[in-house]
Amino acid sequence: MSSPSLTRKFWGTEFVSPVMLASGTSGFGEELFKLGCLTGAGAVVSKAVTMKPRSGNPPPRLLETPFGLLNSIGLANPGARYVLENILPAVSNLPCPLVINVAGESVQEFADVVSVLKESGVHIGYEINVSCPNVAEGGAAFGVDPEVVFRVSEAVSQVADRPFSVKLTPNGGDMVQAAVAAQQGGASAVTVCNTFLGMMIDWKTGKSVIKRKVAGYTSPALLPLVVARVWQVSNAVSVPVISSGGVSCGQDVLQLLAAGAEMVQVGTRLMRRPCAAGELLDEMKKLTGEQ
Amino acid sequence: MSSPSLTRKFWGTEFVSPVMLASGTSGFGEELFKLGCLTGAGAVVSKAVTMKPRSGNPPPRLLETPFGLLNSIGLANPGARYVLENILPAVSNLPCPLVINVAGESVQEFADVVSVLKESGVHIGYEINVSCPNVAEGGAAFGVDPEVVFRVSEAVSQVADRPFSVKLTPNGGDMVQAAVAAQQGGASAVTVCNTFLGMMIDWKTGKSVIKRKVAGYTSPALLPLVVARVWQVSNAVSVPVISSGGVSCGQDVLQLLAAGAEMVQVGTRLMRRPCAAGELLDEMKKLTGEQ
Amino acid sequence: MQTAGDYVCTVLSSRQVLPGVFSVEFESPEISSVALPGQFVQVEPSPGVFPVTRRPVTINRLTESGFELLFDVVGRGTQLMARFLPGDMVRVMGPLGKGWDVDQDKTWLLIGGGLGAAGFQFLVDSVRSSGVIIGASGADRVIPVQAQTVHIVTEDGSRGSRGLVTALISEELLARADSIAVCGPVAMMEAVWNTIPEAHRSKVQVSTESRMGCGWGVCDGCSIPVSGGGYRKCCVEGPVFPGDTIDWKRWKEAGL
Amino acid sequence: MQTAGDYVCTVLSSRQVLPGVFSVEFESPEISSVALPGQFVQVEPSPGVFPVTRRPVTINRLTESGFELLFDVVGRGTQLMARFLPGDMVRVMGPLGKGWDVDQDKTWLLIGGGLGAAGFQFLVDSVRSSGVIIGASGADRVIPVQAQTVHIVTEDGSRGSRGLVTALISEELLARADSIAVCGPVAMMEAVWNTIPEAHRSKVQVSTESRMGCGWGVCDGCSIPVSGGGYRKCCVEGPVFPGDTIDWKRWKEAGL
Ligand SMILES: Cc1cc2nc3c(=O)[nH]c(=O)nc-3n(C[C@H](O)[C@H](O)[C@H](O)COP(=O)(O)OP(=O)(O)OC[C@H]3O[C@@H](n4cnc5c(N)ncnc54)[C@H](O)[C@@H]3O)c2cc1C
Ligand SMILES: Cc1cc2nc3c(=O)[nH]c(=O)nc-3n(C[C@H](O)[C@H](O)[C@H](O)COP(=O)(O)OP(=O)(O)OC[C@H]3O[C@@H](n4cnc5c(N)ncnc54)[C@H](O)[C@@H]3O)c2cc1C
Ligand SMILES: Cc1cc2nc3c(=O)[nH]c(=O)nc-3n(C[C@H](O)[C@H](O)[C@H](O)COP(=O)(O)O)c2cc1C
Ligand SMILES: Cc1cc2nc3c(=O)[nH]c(=O)nc-3n(C[C@H](O)[C@H](O)[C@H](O)COP(=O)(O)O)c2cc1C
Ligand code: FES
Ligand code: FES
Repeated sequence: MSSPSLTRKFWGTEFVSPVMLASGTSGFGEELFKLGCLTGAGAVVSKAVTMKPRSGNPPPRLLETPFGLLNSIGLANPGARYVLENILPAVSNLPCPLVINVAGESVQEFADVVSVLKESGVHIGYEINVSCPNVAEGGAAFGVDPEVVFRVSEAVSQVADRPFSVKLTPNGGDMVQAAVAAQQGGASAVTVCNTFLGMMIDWKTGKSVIKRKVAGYTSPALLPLVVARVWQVSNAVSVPVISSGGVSCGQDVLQLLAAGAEMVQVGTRLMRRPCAAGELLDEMKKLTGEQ
Repeated sequence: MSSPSLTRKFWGTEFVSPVMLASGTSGFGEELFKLGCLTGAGAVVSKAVTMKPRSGNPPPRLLETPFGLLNSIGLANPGARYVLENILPAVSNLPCPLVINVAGESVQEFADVVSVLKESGVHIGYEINVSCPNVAEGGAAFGVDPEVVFRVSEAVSQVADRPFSVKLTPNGGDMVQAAVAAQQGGASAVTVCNTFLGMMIDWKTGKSVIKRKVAGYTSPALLPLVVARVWQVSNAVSVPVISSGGVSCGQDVLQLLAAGAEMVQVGTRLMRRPCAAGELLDEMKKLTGEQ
Repeated sequence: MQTAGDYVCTVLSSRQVLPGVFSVEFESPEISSVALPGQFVQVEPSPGVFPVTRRPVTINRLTESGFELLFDVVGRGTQLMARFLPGDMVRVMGPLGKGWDVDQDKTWLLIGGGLGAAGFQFLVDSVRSSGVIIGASGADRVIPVQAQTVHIVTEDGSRGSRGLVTALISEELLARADSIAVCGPVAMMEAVWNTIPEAHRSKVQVSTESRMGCGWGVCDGCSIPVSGGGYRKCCVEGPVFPGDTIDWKRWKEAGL
Repeated sequence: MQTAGDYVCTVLSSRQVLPGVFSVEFESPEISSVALPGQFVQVEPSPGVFPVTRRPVTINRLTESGFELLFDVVGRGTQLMARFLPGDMVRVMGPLGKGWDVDQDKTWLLIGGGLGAAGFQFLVDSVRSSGVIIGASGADRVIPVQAQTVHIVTEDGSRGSRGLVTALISEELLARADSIAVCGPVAMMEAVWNTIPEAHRSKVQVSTESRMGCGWGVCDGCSIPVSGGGYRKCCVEGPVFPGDTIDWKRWKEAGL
């Protein structure tokens, strides 16, 4: 295999690198832009946007484990209309494309959020987060049932004027079938994948420090899990695969590209290194000899 | 919560500790016994036994990643009859109970292996490994379909003269439902859980070093994933839960007990520390103040 | 106004000031030239990838060419930080957050409990202060603060008077202050808040702590429950808030 | 006969013998008193939990109070091991595996390629040898072996003759030996095997390498493909095997 080119055209847009900043780990890009940390970033994926404002889960929302991080943010966000009117105008000058991560509690909510946000010209597309609980239909995550994934994807594709990716969940169900369903529903990409369900208990009290008990777990040690899932999904769908999870160095990005990812997200690493996008790109260039 | 007692009666047998040595990481116990490493071990779980001898997967079968280990052993074993006639007699003097891990390619094979092995009085029970591919019905792992888990569990319970645990898979499907199905089928425990599907690709060649491409991934960093699954499953079944995965220190064992596990397996840690059972027990005693 | 940056700073000195409490001085004209009292920095406790987040520490005071941190060793991150040696290069992001709402024309009363007083020196050095009350469990936990008037109170009476900080809060002290800075464990801060009569509460500012992912406002991990419902981000909307912003009940329930 | 044990051994010395090749001596009467040539040890390269497996290294020779390892720095584990300092306490399990089938009445010819010759000293010190052939890419990769007759060959001709080890294998050398020890990369060992005429092949023993989980026979990870199908465990049935045991074709396909 020859060295993969690091710039690319994706969803009709030029990307300076395959590295995308993962949803929930870089806000809407503004803070990192001001810190000078968007150099080398292919794109920013916003935190999740829902129809109504959500204040999020009770604290503590984060819990570090020896080798990773548990998060229970609870989709805290000011709601689609506020995002449209107040946030998107403020980030229209980002030096890289913006993708909006969309969450909902019903199939309809995803479509509704997209309908509101499409009034803005700032973002290039959407990432549909089907890992959240399907409150309208019993509470299991949308993403575990391919049939529901298809319906979400179809509902979004009916209203979306821009490309969208469906961000799958690794927590139950068959991710390959869910990816195929997303594609059939009209998705322009799939993101593999959201956080793995995790938990930490204080053995002395027998209790989870995080109020919701289970949370989303991320760790650089999860890379092999993500590589396997990217490889399986990219062999099953024809739309591009965006990887999400496990990246902590340039070699990890190259490995995910080799596994079949077209774009590679980095999230938790940004907590240590807000300028990770540029660092990863430099590391990759060194490894591949690209200038 | 008061400090958990560390000795226990499980399946009618006295265990000096809740620590079991996980299947595939301690053979049939003989080597570790000779090394003096069974001190502190509650029980040994044997490597997988199938009906016919299996030579296993082509090498390399192991691949270390920066933070874990991929294994693709392929159930290498000399077959149930050889185990019955040559191995079990040789390990009748182990200082701790032995549980036999059973694998198969069809529902019938699990029952057949148990039927053969029950002629021996050496082991105290079985662990039924439903993570292997159901070759007779399309190749997906038995464990991803609760209906199939029920059938395996039922088939084993019809022939087994000893208690058995069903070892669930975290790779797809709904583990809680699978656990409930195992219990309904007659399982005396469930083991949570087998290895997570993982993969590592050499970005320069674009290839997986392991011939089967995907493999079983283990890492101490997976502990929060196992804690979450143990907690979920133990809240859903009444049979005891045996945890498997992520243990690297005494505190991890205490955390899994607090999450609802009755017994706690340790596997990969034995590659660094063959005497881990005793070390973990000492660490736990220090933490809980138990003598 | 974004003045923070991510810098590789040289450790100039490191010493144990109390049992388990370390003072580490970093060289960083970039950070010290823009830092304000009450702001904090995010320190990388180790090279490599673990732990996956940094550690937030308040700037205790400015020094000739940089700033000093004062921290307690409580877990893995601070254990690693206690091993920093002069000459080490450490990645530090800062200054971060909204510090004390400082107005040079005002007179401050500072009330600190335990490590909450780490950070007071910078404030004392920047404003006029009428007094500093420092509470601790015992003599070996009294954070050193250089100020004109320092009142020390320890739970075991091993230094200063015996008791809790609240015992030293008097109408006279409160009346002499235009602003009141409170920092310490949640329970201590709530007790102080409850001890201060309504009439003086509008002067109170409290410095909060929360588990942080980033420290620069992007992850929404560091929420502090506020009066009237909802949350504020400790890292960018705080760590210092007007006392009446805090929903003490929900914050105590939250735990850390 | 289980003679292995898991010991915390003190590092007695550590030095670079060739660029990137280190010699480390451990104190361990327990291991050295029972070790046989061709056996190996499993070394913990670091404290803590990562990497999750140990590193297998052949015993190069016995020393007064322990044994010496000779290893090449190829990746993370050996990088850590290259930093061992005298006085360090390191966990070492050994001796492990089946070494050379040694009979003191026999005369040995040793053929080593690259780091394959690390381990030869112990054999040379234990048996009568008629010659040692050492091949390497260049002078800076020639493993030092003290023996009566050492033939050196390098690919670039920078030391000894120019070429591959196979060029030095002569009917005369083969005829003088009762046993032939071969160790090196798979391709080198296969070439040597193919060069040796049928008549001498029954004398050949080869020392194999495989990725190991445990090193003590429990994980089935270290399989070497053998003639007639199936596998043997490198760690307990090897690492030394009679040459005709190996299925060279399947072994080469396997890669490491
Ligand atoms: C804005 C701010 C300023 C601070 N200033 C100081 C200071 O000047 N001096 C000082 O000694 N301490 C200060 N702290 C607390 C300090 O951050 C923690 O003691 C430290 O993070 C503990 O890390 P650890 O790895 O040693 O402990 P562990 O308990 O092992 O940490 C586990 C995780 O919990 C987090 N955590 C644990 N305790 C706290 C805490 N009290 N606040 C926030 N996160 C925590 C850690 O950052 C880490 O992510 C401050 C905290 C905040 C939020
Ligand atoms: C029985 C035996 C004896 C050995 N004796 C010596 C010796 O005397 N001198 C010497 O220099 N080397 C010897 N080796 C090879 C040595 O074990 C490897 O070079 C070492 O494990 C590399 O580790 P690393 O972390 O530096 O490399 P990495 O490539 O980062 O290791 C990644 C993983 O692959 C494994 N691995 C990589 N290369 C090998 C290999 N060649 N054989 C087995 N596992 C490998 C590592 O153990 C680790 O698990 C021996 C191997 C075996 C099996
Ligand atoms: C603090 C935090 C908040 C997150 N919020 C969201 C979110 O709002 N929507 C979403 O789809 N994923 C969210 N994620 C998941 C990340 O986008 C990403 O998929 C995950 O962190 C895996 O990548 P990593 O291993 O690089 O962190 C969040 C992750 C973290 C750590
Ligand atoms: C080398 C290796 C071989 C294994 N073989 C088996 C097996 O034969 N049957 C089985 O049920 N699990 C097998 N497992 C899984 C372990 O029993 C255990 O569930 C897993 O390693 C998780 O525990 P750990 O994190 O402590 O390693 C194997 C694991 C490893 C590392
Ligand atoms: S710590 Fe990330 S937003 Fe405050
Ligand atoms: S390395 Fe485990 S059996 Fe050989």
